[in-house]
Amino acid sequence: MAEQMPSPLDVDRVRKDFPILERRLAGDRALVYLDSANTSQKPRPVLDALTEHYERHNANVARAVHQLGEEATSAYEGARDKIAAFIGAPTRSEVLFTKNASEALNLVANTMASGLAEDPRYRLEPGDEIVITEMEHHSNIVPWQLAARRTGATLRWFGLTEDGRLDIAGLRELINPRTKIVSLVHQSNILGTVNPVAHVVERAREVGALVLLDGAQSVPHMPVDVTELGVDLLAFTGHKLCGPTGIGVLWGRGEVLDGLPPFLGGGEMIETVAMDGSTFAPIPHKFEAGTPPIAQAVGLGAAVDYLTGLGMTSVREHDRAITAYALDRLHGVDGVSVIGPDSMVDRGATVSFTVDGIHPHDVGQVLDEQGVAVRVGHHCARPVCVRYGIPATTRASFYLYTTNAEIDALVDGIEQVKRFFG
Amino acid sequence: MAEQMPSPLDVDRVRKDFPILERRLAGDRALVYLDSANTSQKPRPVLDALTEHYERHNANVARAVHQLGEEATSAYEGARDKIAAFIGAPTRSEVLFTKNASEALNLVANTMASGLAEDPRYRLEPGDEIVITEMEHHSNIVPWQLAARRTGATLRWFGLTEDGRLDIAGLRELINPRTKIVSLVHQSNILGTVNPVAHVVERAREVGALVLLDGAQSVPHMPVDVTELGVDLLAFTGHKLCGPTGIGVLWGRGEVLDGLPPFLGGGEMIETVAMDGSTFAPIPHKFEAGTPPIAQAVGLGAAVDYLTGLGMTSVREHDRAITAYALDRLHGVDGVSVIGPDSMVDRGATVSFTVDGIHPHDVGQVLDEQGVAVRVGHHCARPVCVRYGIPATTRASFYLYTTNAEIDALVDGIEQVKRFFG
Amino acid sequence: MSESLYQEIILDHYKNPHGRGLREPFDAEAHHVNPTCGDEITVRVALDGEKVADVSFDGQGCSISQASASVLHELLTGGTVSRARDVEAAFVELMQGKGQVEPDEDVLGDGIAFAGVARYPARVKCALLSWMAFKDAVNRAQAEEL
Amino acid sequence: MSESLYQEIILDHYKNPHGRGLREPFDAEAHHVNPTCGDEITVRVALDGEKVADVSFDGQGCSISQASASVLHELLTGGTVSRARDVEAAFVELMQGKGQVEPDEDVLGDGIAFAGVARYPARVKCALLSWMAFKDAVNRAQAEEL
Ligand SMILES: Cc1ncc(COP(=O)(O)O)c(C=O)c1O
Ligand SMILES: Cc1ncc(COP(=O)(O)O)c(C=O)c1O
Repeated sequence: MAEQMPSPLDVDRVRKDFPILERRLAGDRALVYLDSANTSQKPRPVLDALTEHYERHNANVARAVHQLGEEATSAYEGARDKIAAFIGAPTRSEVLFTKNASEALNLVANTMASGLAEDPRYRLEPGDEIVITEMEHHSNIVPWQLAARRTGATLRWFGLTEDGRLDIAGLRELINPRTKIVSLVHQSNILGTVNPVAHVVERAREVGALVLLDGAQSVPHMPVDVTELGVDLLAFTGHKLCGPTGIGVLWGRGEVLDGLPPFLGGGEMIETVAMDGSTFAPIPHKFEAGTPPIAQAVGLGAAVDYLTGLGMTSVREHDRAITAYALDRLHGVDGVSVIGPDSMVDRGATVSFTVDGIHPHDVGQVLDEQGVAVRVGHHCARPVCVRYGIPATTRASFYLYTTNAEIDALVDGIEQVKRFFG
Repeated sequence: MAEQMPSPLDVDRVRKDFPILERRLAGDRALVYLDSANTSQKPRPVLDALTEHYERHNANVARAVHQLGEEATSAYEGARDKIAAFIGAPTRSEVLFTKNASEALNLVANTMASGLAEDPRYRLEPGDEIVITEMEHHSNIVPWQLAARRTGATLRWFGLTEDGRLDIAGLRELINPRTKIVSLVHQSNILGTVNPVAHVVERAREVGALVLLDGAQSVPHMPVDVTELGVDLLAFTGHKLCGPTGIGVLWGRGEVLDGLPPFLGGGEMIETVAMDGSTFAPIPHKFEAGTPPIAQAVGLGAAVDYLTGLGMTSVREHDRAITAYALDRLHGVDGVSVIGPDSMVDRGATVSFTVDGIHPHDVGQVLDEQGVAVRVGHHCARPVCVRYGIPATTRASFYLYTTNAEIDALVDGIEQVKRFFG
Repeated sequence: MSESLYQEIILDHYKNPHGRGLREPFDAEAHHVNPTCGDEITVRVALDGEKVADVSFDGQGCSISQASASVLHELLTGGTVSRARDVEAAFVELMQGKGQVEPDEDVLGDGIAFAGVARYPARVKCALLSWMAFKDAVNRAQAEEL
Repeated sequence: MSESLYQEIILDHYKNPHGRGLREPFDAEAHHVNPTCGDEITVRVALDGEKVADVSFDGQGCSISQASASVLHELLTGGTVSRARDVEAAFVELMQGKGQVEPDEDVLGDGIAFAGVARYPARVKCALLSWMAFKDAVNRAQAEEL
């Protein structure tokens, strides 16, 4: 039996809030959903908020003098207030809605590469350096590769240690006065590693570089406070946060967002438009071209209310309890190796592993036949697989609705996989 | 009494499909929703599709070997098939999902301005010309202004005639061998004008320029077939098409989309990623970075099914009947002047007007007090207001659920406005 | 109908605006635009040391924005700059109070008629347009004096 | 369990692959990657006029992709190029048929065991990986001959 840490959540009650968890799969299998790092499931209050919005308040925002328009606008802007409070943003206007975390990250890379910024701090040029890490999601690699190609800036990166941590030995050389921006993941979506943001921020401050944090995996799983973290920008995504698809968030310090030139043009991002030139609205609207994801913002607001109701500290503690149990049980399975930190220090509820001699596709497929949903592949973080010399991993990821019994089902499933391909 | 054209729709039955139409406003007023050009209302099958997706099939797409992942992927890709069929696209891979029409338009402007295209046909440079029109939505003006600023290309535009039409007298000079792209609106969101796309396409073909059509207002209201139209690219948006917010579409000829460089980087748009460089997936995935608007695509698929069930020809004929009735009744109101085509020739179900001596804000406010929801302002098409020397207009816009009785309520409301400010 | 928004006082100021028409001499002017609806206003101020000697304005806009400019003219012309700033602060507070702020007639005079506007977020900008332009113009006038 | 996907024949080919290991001489090779899962395969072909003299492969991948490459080797080595193209077309048709296509054992031999894979969209790419690489390699070999 594995050692048990107590979870502060009443998981059985939490599970009742998520209709999909009652779903029976083909062959009447129960669903064991261990793929929350890919996308989370949605609780009833989020679904209700969406339906209520479309059935009673649907209208376009920021444009209408009619009652529905005012209701929709106040619901949309109210969601902005909720998000701002959730991440400790000093000002609501620093919260921008995007379509997902990828767009948020691209927004920063793209505007810095556009050449339109007046202030050189926000304009990439030849000789400038961009620093990322080898454990980034593709969405925080490719935008910077494109930005470097367009501007002649140089892309550099932190490597990884054998045990799945950021190798910060070269910190002072890597982040240097030529560095314009450091963009790194808060919690790795493949390794589960939680990165030492404070170190990076401290060094970035010394050299005057911006810090963009990819919080796609951290904001849903732990209390995140942008003021405490001291970063300049934070990106995250709604669908991993109990919210709808089609919405993400970029938070940025007002000064930084003011300094970045516009990204997409049109709709409500303008102050005045003439055929021969336009001026732009203040933030946040400057970065919200066109009709925003209105219902999705409302849904994300409901998600944040739901999580706040449970308490993000409780969510994190539940994550830790489940992860400790999972690591412990996986250690007991012959042939299973964890890729990433193998202890509970600075790690989240995502566990990647390999099974000796069996390809992750086959592991995942046979698990699926038992109702256990995991993700297999390189998890949009191929350089991590290359770094550890593996083609892919199997990844089990947990959230507030995950139970110890589901971990047991995973372990039983792996034993079955081994029998099948043995 | 106004002359009556018959509507092919059973509007009473249609209205039962839209739950919001039963909404009572403050003071128990009935809702008279005449703001569909801003955003349309959503029928029950779209709301059901969203709920069913989140409650039963929610998972990330294109990544998972598990059952929910396969269900979500086939629902998402199935929506792409439906959209392709709806607009007569020769190939499903030519349909890209974006967050709204504005992003679709920006995608084209942005990739052409990025300098990354290999083929000069898709790369804007000094000396190149971009042609738009004076009746574009801001979302089809600002992206081109930014693109021109970044590349040194020149932005030119068609003017408008006194009666609200495109002034195509200068067509042959305006579209010339220096023109790389012509981007124009199919149906104006402020004037209602339907533009002579065939003329523009013919001339663009002669000089080898691309044609991008902004179909935000046409695709929801008439049968649109990209093959018949002969354009290269078409942008539209889900929320005006009975679909959810948070989703738009860019269709493009395969050759053109292949030629455009990537837009946003990350997630599933790659073929392989290494720290020192990446290669990109074929269309459509090349342009779909990050987790797409999955549920929203499913909802848009349901919207398209719903409209196809009624028949887009019937939707257009209903629009025409309502618009003819509205123009006729508005002609009878002293002090009301229609801005835009005042006949039924080449015009859609959007009627902008002014009321002598009364500001549109005041018109809209007093109409709202009677439950009549219209839009007031420059409708994100400020150059049109400047062109006609007015600060703003009041705009009533109709859709498949609009009734003659609602037009009567509008006219009664305007009379009330006049009494109030008289 | 429309009672809470369109108070009699507002309609009076709208139909018979005070201070309308740009006048000379002036020390500074500011031009503001409401991006949502395209309304525009130009406000001119003439200062005489600490005194607001004249406020004049012109522009196009709805009843709320026109009436608000008229009230502004009436309240602030002839007073001191510091008094003007107090009144402006009180008016802004009222407008942004979502209908929860109790207006002080001693400070705001006819401005209290705008209390209802605060419940219509889309119209708050209309009411504030001239006040924002006035603030800018005064700042410019004082900056030039230095 | 897993019957429909993991047929005995597939598991046999996976556990005892035929043609595995890159061999000389060869006329052309192609390297293909499955972006979703990172699987990779290199396929080499040696042509002798119209004849497929040898097919060899190496790479990393799941049971489906490895077994499929083994079946490919077995079916196509020693046959004509045009026969290989027919078999490849039939295999692609089967894989893209969503489980609706009836496989022809005369053409596909052990390949019919993959019929069940067609019902798992996420795995179709695995089954096709070596076939796509083979097609590329043959095209290259023939292009070089010209
Ligand atoms: C003609 C036209 N183009 C583009 C748009 C932009 O659409 P969206 O706001 O969904 O991006 C609109 C609607 O606002 C429109 O009417
Ligand atoms: C660490 C990390 N960053 C960025 C992303 C991108 O998020 P999205 O796909 O919602 O854009 C993800 C998730 O896929 C992620 O895990």
